[in-house]
Amino acid sequence: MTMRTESRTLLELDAVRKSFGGVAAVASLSLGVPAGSVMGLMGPNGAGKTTVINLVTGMFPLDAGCIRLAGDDIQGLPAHRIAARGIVRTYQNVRLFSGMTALEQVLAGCFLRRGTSLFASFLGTPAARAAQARATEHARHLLARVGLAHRADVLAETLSYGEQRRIEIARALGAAPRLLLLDEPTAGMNAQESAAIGRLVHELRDAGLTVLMVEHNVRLVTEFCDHAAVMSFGRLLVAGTPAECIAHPDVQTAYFGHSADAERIRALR
Amino acid sequence: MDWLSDTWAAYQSTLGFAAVNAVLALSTYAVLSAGVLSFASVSYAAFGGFLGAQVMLHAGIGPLLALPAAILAGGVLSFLVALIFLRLEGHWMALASLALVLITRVVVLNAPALTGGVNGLSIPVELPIGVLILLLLLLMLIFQRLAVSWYGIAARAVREDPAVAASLGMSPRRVQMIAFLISGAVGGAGGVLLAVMLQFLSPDTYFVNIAFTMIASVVLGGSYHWAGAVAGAAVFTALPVIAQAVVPAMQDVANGVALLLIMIFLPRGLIDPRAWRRRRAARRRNA
Amino acid sequence: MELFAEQVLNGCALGALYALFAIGFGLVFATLGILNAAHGTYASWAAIAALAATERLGLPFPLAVLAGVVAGGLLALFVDQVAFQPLRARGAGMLAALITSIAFWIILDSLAGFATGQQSLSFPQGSYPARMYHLGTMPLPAMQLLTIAAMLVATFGIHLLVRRSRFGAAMRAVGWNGAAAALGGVNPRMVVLATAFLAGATSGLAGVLAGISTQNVSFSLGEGLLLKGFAAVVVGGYDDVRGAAIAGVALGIAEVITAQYLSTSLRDGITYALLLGFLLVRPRGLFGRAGFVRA
Amino acid sequence: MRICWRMAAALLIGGAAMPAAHADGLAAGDYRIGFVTENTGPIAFAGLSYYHGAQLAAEEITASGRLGAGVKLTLADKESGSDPARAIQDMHQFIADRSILATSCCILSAVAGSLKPIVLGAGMPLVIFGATAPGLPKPPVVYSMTILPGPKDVATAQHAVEVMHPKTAAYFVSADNDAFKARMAAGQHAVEAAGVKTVGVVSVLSSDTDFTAPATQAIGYAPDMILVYTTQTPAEGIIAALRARGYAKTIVGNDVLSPATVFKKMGATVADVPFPISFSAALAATPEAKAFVAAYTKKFDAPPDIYSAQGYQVVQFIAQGLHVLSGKPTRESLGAALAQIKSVEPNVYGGEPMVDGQAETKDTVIVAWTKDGAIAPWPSGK
Repeated sequence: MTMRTESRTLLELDAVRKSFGGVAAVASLSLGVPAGSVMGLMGPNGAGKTTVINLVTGMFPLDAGCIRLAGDDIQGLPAHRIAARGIVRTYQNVRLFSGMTALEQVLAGCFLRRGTSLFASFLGTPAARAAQARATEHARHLLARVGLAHRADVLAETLSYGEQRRIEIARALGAAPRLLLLDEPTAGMNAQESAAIGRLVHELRDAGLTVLMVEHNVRLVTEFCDHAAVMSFGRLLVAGTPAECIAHPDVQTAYFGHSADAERIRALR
Repeated sequence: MDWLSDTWAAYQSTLGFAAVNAVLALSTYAVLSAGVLSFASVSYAAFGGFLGAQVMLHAGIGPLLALPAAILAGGVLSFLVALIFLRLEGHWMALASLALVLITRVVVLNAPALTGGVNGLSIPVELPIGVLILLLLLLMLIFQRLAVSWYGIAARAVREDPAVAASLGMSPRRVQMIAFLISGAVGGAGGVLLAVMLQFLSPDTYFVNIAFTMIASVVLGGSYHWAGAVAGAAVFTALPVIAQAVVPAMQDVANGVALLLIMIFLPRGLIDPRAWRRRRAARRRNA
Repeated sequence: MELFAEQVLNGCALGALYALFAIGFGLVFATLGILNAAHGTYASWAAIAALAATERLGLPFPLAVLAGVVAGGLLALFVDQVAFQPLRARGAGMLAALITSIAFWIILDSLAGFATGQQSLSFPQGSYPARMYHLGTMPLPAMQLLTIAAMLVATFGIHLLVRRSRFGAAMRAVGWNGAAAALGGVNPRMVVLATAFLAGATSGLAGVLAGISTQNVSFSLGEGLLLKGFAAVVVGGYDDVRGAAIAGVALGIAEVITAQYLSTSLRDGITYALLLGFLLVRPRGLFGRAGFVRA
Repeated sequence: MRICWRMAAALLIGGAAMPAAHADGLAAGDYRIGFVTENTGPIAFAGLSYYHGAQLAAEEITASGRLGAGVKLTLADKESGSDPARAIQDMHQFIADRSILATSCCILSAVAGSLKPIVLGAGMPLVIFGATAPGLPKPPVVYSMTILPGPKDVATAQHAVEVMHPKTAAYFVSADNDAFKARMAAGQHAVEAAGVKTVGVVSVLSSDTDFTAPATQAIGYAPDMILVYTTQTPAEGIIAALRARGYAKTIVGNDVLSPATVFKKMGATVADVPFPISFSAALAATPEAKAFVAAYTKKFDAPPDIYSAQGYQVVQFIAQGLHVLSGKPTRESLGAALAQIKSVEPNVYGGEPMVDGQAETKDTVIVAWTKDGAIAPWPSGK
């Protein structure tokens, strides 16, 4: 794994806080995601990882703090504007649109880069038709990229779980994001499929995309990610390289209980 | 030949009402297809209908010329309604729109200058059924264009999952606002067409009954494709006529039972693109 | 002043009918997620059943009311099992249920018309308490007092049932999420059946009392209650019994006072405008809390 | 304009054909009247009565052979549920059915308003049985057998004032029914002209069911007399509520109180409330009326009411038109023949002149229910 040197931070969370009914899901979190890298966000269940993604994408308003994308404050913007700024996500439990084929799902993802106005598209002007054809072509290309070209016209909900996850990633890529947020992209996948996702993430990074992925699996984080951050009870425990993070004693405690237990687990390996 | 012309004469008005109900159902479908259950189409129809009627009566112009005025009236009203309603959550929006239907009748009763009040309004204007059908075909073409356009894609996404749609850069509010405007324009048109079909408007013309006709047409026909609204309106209009011919003594009961059976066995309606796709997928798997 | 007091009492009694009806309507909406257009027919049929019990079987007043209430509950149970259960089993949404409820509305209204010979019937004199009590010179009709008392008992009873009992907890759990309730050891099927029965019985009570005090037992009885009960649910909130009750009574008083001091033709207009205004200012009803927003 | 010319031509032809008519008589066969029923829906209680009256008349005429040997008069009925859209479809089906010579319809003015342009366009004779909106009849196509209640209300109000000598009066009116608003205005005008002060007007709506509050309001005005100008169900409810709250002075009703079902429902509560009546089974005086009451009671197991009488007269009127025609009559010739009728014969009213397509009755009989359910002239003992 090569460590890349980053000149700048693409996403920056500054003292972000969010509570639900008095329980702090995220408590004063500060974190930076370097541009052009893959960062893994780790932590036990309920640590607040998914909440971070929800906050960044504008699904919930912040209680306090600040979120910046490439230096611009994006907090308080509605979700669709944040998407337009280049932040797109996938979901922990796959959320595809019911009734749509695989291709239609990805085409819906291409909405932001449709290249024509809604009205022109309704009228079906030659330019709008051409743009729509391009978008469809692009959607096919994205499906092919996640290895599902042959599934384009199949109702997405009839596909396997792993295939649905890949459609969701293709849909997110349709929006041509700068920052891709993946919420447990390999959940429910076998080793082979997981590895394919890892390769895809690396390809995307190499093409200039920044990726923040929530991932439980310590092994996958070390394999896929350039950076890692570990959360526990809504706070940042540690950030750094994956190896640094995993070695950190607090992480050991958070993940495996008392460090003594962790020692024993390591010994068993 | 006589038989043919007699049948046509006997059932042309049924066809006409089916077409008008289809227009009204499309108005309800327009918002439903963007994830909003709203009965406000009744109010757009009332505004468009009464305004169109007044235009025809006073300016002495035909229904085709009154149509733009009704479309505009419905559109303006739907814009105002959307401004208020889009703040409400799903269930409450449905309830609020039903309340709006109830208010519509009160307003109609208390605005005699526009509506004729309790006396109602006689509109001695005719529109050939053929023209009505042509108008419906034009409207169907418009809905087909909408469905395949980027608006249609966004509306489907917003309907299925507004949060995901937003995270893909679609503004649910904007999409639903457009849906309301379409609903209002189509509803206004439907209102004036109904006025011409009835040739007489009373405060009860645009009330709860027609709200249920609209929603039942859409759901019966299938609320996931515009063709569902048209098919549903045809079936819903024809059902009472068939019931009357087959079991005159219990026609309302028969009508209700037919409706019940269709919905229980086809809860997603007569026209259901998802079911077709599923069947196709199943066939492919078996093949 | 006495006229005002009399009219407020009239409004309370009228509103108590709206409230009783609204409680049943709201229970179904909150727990089963169904906008039930057939709900008004439960009231009509309960009144018809109570009248039949009085006239055909010669039952005394309390038993006749009970017969009507049970009839309303059983009818609701039947409609639920025929019109809604198949849709629930298939996971179809609330839209399909709205249409099957419209179907049952058409069917039951039509049959009620046949049952009453398309007439508006009334309970025979002497079959219900018709005494007039007096507070000073102010008349207090027995039926009005009875109606208000019935509403209070039903409201508190159902409120306690929903908020304090195990069954109520199960009801709320089903309303929140049917699947989750099943995991928690609640039998959703039983909860659905019991809720349907309870809702039908409450609205049935409203129907019987309305049929007696307005001297109108016909298929049109339910429709009037449906529209006003619906309004009460919107103002009061569908997930809280107390809200629906308070809103129903307030609606009754507002109607009567508007008619007395302003204008009858504006009466419904003012009621519904209040309703819409209320929705905008407080879109979750009197006791409603901020809803759970699905991300 | 074209339609008018066609009508005029038809009228001429009809007129010319008429003398020959008596000689030949109608060809044997089935003569059908399209009857748009309102046997379900909000006003079915009246709709059924109209329909029963018409049914009886058709059967009697067929059985009597009055129109000639082998001439059958039958009703083809289609239900509308008082819904204009359904009524329009029914009417188009009747018009398309060549065996149908004339039609009858409508209690609600909105339905009549929708059907009128259709029958005018098709030249299909239409006899309205219940709608009261002014200006509906338009010979030679549209006729009305509805007995308009306005003049009778005025006579009743005047009579009540003469008998009871009230100083003040209050009124109930159906605010969403223009016919009743006009009737109240006429009644109030007559009462005020007799020197009685108006102390209050209470409006109710046709769909209202609770009348305790309006009754409280009216009693609050402390009137010597209360006049009720509303549709049937509200009128019943208002009178019951007024009496229940202890109002013991004069209440004046209107013709909606006349059906026997009203007394059956209300009992002694409605006793001694005067109302005008155009037809009453109890007061049937002429042989025609007595025969009608007897036959109706036998067939339907209940006495006829004002609605049955109007339904009965619809078919009698159409038969009267057919009677002067010969051979195979057309809709146009029937319409023209109906236009010639100056007085409906036979009738159950003791006289029913036709004026510009509108049936009228001569006398106003003012009656009230007695405590034991009979209809007797009011005030009793005079």
